[in-house]
Amino acid sequence: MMAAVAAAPSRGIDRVRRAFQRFPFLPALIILVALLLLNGLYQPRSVSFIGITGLVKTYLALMLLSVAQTYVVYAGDIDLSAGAIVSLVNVVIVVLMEQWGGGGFAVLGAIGIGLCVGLGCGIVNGIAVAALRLQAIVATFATSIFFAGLALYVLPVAGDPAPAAFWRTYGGKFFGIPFVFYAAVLLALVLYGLARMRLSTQLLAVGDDPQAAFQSGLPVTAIRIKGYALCGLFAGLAALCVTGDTASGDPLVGGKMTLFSIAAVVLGGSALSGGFGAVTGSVLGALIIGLINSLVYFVGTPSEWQNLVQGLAILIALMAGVVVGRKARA
Amino acid sequence: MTAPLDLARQPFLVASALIVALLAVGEAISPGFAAPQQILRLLIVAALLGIVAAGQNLVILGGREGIDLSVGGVVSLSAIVAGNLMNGADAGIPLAVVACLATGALFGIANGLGVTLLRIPPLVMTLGMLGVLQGLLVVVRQGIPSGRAAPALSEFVTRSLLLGVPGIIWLWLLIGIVMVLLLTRTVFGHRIYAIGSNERAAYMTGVPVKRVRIALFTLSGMFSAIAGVCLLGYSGSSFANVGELYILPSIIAVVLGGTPLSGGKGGYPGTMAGALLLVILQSILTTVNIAESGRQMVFGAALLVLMLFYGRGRAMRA
Amino acid sequence: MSKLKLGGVSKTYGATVALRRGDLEVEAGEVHVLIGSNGSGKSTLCKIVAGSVRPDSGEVLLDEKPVDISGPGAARALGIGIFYQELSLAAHRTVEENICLPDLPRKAGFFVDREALSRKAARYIAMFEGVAGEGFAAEATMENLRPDQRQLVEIMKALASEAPILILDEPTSALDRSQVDRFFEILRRLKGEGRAIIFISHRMDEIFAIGDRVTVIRDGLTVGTSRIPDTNPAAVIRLMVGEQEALVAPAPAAAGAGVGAPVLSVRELAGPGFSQVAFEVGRGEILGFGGLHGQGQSAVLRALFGALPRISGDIALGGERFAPRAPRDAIRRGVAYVSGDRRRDGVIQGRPIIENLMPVHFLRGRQLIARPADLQAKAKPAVEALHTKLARLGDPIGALSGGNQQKIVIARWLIDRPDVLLLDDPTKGIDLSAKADLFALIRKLAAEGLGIVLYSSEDAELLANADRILVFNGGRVTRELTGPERTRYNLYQAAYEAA
Amino acid sequence: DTFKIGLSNGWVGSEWRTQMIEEAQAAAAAWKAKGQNVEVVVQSANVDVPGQIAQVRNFINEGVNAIIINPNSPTAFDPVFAQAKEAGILVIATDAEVSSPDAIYVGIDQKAWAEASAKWLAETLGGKGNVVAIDGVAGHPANEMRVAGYREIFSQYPGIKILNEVNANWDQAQGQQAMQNLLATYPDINGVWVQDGMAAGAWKSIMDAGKTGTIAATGEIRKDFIDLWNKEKLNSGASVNPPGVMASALNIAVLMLMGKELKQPATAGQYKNALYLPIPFIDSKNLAQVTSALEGKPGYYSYTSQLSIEDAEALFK
Ligand SMILES: Nc1ncnc2c1ncn2[C@@H]1O[C@H](COP(=O)(O)OP(=O)(O)OP(=O)(O)O)[C@@H](O)[C@H]1O
Ligand SMILES: Nc1ncnc2c1ncn2[C@@H]1O[C@H](COP(=O)(O)OP(=O)(O)OP(=O)(O)O)[C@@H](O)[C@H]1O
Ligand SMILES: [Mg+2]
Ligand SMILES: [Mg+2]
Repeated sequence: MMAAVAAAPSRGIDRVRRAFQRFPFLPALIILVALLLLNGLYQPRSVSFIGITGLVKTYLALMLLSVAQTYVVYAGDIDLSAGAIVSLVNVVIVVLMEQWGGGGFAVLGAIGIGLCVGLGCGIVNGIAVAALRLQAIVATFATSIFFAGLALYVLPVAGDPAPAAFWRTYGGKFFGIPFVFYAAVLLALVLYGLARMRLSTQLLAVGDDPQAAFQSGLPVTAIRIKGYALCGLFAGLAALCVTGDTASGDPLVGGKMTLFSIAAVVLGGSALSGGFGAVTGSVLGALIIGLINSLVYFVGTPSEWQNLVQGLAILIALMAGVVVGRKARA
Repeated sequence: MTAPLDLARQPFLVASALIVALLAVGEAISPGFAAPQQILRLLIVAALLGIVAAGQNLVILGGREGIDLSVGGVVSLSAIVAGNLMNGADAGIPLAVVACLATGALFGIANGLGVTLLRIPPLVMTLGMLGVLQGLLVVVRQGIPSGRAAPALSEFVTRSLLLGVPGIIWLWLLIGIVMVLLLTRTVFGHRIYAIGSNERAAYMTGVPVKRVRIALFTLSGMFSAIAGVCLLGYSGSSFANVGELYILPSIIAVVLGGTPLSGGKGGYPGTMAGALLLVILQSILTTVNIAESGRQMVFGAALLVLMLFYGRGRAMRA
Repeated sequence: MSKLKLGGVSKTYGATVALRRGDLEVEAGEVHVLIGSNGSGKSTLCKIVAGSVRPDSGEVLLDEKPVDISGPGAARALGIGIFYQELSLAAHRTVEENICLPDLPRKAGFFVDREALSRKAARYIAMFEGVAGEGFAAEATMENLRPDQRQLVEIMKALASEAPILILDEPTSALDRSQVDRFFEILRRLKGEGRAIIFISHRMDEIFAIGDRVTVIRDGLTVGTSRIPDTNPAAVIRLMVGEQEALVAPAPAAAGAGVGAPVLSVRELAGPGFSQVAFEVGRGEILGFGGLHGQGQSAVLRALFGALPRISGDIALGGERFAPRAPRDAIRRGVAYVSGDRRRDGVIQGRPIIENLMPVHFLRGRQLIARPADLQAKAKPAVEALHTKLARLGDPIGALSGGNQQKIVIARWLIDRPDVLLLDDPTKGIDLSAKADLFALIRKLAAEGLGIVLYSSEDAELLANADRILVFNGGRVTRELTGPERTRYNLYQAAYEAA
Repeated sequence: DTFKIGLSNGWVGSEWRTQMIEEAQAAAAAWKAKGQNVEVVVQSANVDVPGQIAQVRNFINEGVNAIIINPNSPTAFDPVFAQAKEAGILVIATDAEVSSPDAIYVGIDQKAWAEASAKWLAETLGGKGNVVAIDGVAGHPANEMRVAGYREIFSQYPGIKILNEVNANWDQAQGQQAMQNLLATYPDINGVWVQDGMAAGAWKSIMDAGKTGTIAATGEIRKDFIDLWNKEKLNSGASVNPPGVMASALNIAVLMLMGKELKQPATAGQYKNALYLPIPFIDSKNLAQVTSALEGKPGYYSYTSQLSIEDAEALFK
């Protein structure tokens, strides 16, 4: 009876709030557009077709890894081994492609095995965290050390080249459009499909309150393992992109990507506590990180200040994203 | 008597038992591993980690997904600041220690303000802060005189101070006692557990939630700063990024010590044992002559197994 | 033939015996009431049937065949639906998603069938049309709903299981009268369809309004079952409390007698959910807040305690201006606040009882050091005054039953005596004997010169204990009932008339 | 007109890298006196391989004339260097070799660098003794080349036995801890082969164990260490990987941009694209001379050397 009185003037605010609740990535989108404009202002060529192609080529891997991270974050978990999985899959496919002669079938076979390895690593994480009930942060840190060791075992030193067929495809064009754009479109479709999967809703419900989800009759352990499996699979896909962009095997290549993937997830508006977020945001978050790094250079920051300015800019973007998102939803 | 001790005791015993077991393994693999002198050296290394883990422990106890990833940056920065200020002279030590504590406190307060006033999740806030600190390191290193430790500091960390035991181990012991008293015998300690268990209820009973949490992050920064100074003494000269190694191990030490990342329960004695456990494990692996890939795999697997001893969460269906 | 039968189920948590030996027999087509004081094991029994707690021993029979309920999923498959006392909702999911969460309609195996989901949810939402309140919609997310609305969603979720056996563990504790009435209509219909329903409530009137049979649990033991027509409240209470004499409600307060100078006075108070609130509370007085659920009573109490932002108006404590910015300010000035939502606002979970008792004292006593012996000495009298059942002050608070936990939450305010005591539905989910203890104590505190404000969602409780009642409607005080005006009729009339 | 040269550095974790950039900037400024304007733009940050690829792409977008890179990977830049070449950009790698046929390498031979100090150690031990090695980051190409280098040398001395090899990730404190553990495990160590800054750490442990007189170990090139070397009279020898390599590469780049041609094309090394620079060596014989060269420098300053413009010109036709 009360609330009806005050309804009229707040309708517009209400709509904004609803938009931010439904699309948690709106703050990220705003930041991204601003960064694109600034990059274009300081270095017009960076937002040209070629510039954007380069951006996507370089950051497609981080986008995929951030997507991977998002699925575990949905359920309130985290995966500190995502980067190590990238390294492992990267060296596995490069070594296999080399051993099998580098032909078309060798490439496809190696990709298949690589994705299975990613999936397997994800399942191992899932079992450690969900079935054995170890705390996600520390358990996946332990598995990350294990996976990194395994990668080192598979390829003891960085530098094995990937077959030209592989990276020329990744870096090439078809009908005048770079391959990575096809990949990006495919990714969008896959993510659209995944968002409609029961698993996505279930992961988010688990993230909101695992005990409640369990009591509702959801197979919480299985759902969390599936989340990690999905994470491993997407980390495997990220490894394919890394391999495409770097054309070689490197047992250390993914190590630093883990923390960036977490930052991207947060920039994208997902809550690390689980239950709330969107993979779209994580994709935008990955691009934001890339654009911040190049903008810091394009505005002419002296070299010794670049790391600091990047760090500050990312911190501010993280804080702004969290605060704006919350204010807008409240 | 009071519960914090009760809760801390059990994991402490588990970790201690594991320490003894690991020492036995080490001694079996390479005779001399568990010799008193070597154990003292391991304790020095464990003390460095343990001091960082003290701050980490406090932040984690405070709940609300408390975690401090910026400890690594603070350790590095403090080692460099201390090195420059003392510049190899004993007279510079007091100033260096004060400056480092202030630096650590400053970044801790910044973390705390971000976490409380802006309500940024601690993982995010401190991850961002770590990036800032790493950038700052590059800037600070420009045009500095030197990064040498004062001789007295090096002595304190590596040479015997009392009863054949180096000063840093005494310092660690002191920190351990202070931490236990702080957590069990002070109002502040009770408040830490209260906000870690149910922040809202704490707020409704008059606990200054934000101030307590800011204080926790501040203390974490200060402990990291102390560790940074000690690390300078340990290695004799400052160099970049020394602290990065402490970020995740400090968290693992806390968890192996029986403080869950969800906060609100646990204590420091377990963390001390956890830190020592971690250092012993690493040392054993160094002395075993296998390829690095093997060492890493064994280390990762061993950590998982160790966590099974007490790091496990509650079953959904009790 | 019984639909569901429990034979000697038991459950212990460490040293706590939650359920000693639970026996229960429920038939199809009946509403079987389960009653027992706090911590007697009702919820534990329900959770065992629903598969979310693993029993230590005993058997469960469905249609007289023993079954193994291995988890909540298995229970659902066996045809058991449940309303959880503590709710089982996902805060960021929508109403319709929550209703269908246990069994999301699927399309092509992996995908959610959105249309089927909306259709399914709409059926249950429609059942509460008109009573669900402002802001309730299929697309609303849980975090934006009020507690009573969340409880309705949990009810819908339980109903959506369409299970032959329905377990309802205190489904009405946050609902207002119209919502309860609607719910009972639905229950009667389900009963007619032949469902077996287990219903738990602490409200005696509800039990007699809806129940067919009642089973009483005392200290984890089933002590008896009777047909509702063959029994009466007094008999049920006797069974609940055992050999002890049944506790009678305290005599109505002597209205206005012995009321001293105003200790708390409020003028033109306005804030989120209330406005133009004005009243005075004298020393020795118990002022009641009444009216339908959620008309601003709790918000006013929280505002007085400094726990609500953005309020305006004047508050005076003992004649001095008072503008609390945080509970800390209020506590320092001698204001105490007890919330009925103990899980959220009251209990510091996982910590020892003693730590749950002391925070207020730390603040009021300006303490820095916590000496265990000193704390014990201070805590003992407060705990004993409330007849709290506990083994040691060092035990974790989780070892106590809900009612005893609430007593601890109240006891923490008694170590340093406050001037004003704000009670925000303090007996929610507390059993009858604990309630009696509590109100005796409140009266005693009033007699010692405290000013007390009591909001209760139970009218009988309010009428029996408040010297004066302010009836809230739409965020304002619409009527004041004093002396002989304090009748159930007047209270309802004031509560239900349009604001 | 002006040559615009991009310097890409993917790791800022050590002062050596900072000095490398500073020397290169100074070298660019020196060209002005010769009447050639050289503008350097720098990207220097902690990045992973994809991040450094992004740095190169930024340079391409900006349209620089040449890129000089201290690469985080030997092979990962093949595609992006090909792209740079298409855009007419000269690419020179320094400090770590790259496999790309579209780039040349100007720097020291990391394997030869390790061989020199291993040889010193073997000779100092008189061709026999127990040796341990403390390596950098396992899997890192520069580390692996160095490991191959010392292993090859030690295998030529039948009396030298490698007891253990551990990785301390180019971290001084980890080097110190590793040495401490090794000393506890092997009481009979005669020699330690250790790289870069970890040497200071290893030596600290050796000194703490009171074994300064009985153990010979390789050293490093920072002033702090050289001072310690003098003071404690360490039995040490150090190959120099001078931070000046990037400055040398820059001088070569400018000459190539001027259209000059190398007398001997860069075809050395495993990737057949390397131009190796000389590797200075420090031992007791020239310690005094090195010490005076470092006089007045900060403690973290590394002993350096570079191709002067004249030296570089001498390499061209
Ligand atoms: N109105 C409220 N009701 C319940 N809990 C609250 C309320 N306001 C704040 N809290 C809880 O208490 C926490 C701290 O709130 P608050 O802003 O008042 O801190 P504080 O302890 O008073 O800090 P300060 O010392 O800076 O005043 C919040 O994060 C929130 O969880
Ligand atoms: N998870 C648990 N861990 C420890 N003790 C528990 C747990 N759950 C319940 N108990 C204890 O078991 C006893 C029975 O609890 P239960 O919740 O079944 O009581 P109840 O009859 O539902 O009470 P109420 O009317 O307050 O809801 C109580 O003493 C309670 O403290
Ligand atoms: Mg109950
Ligand atoms: Mg406040």
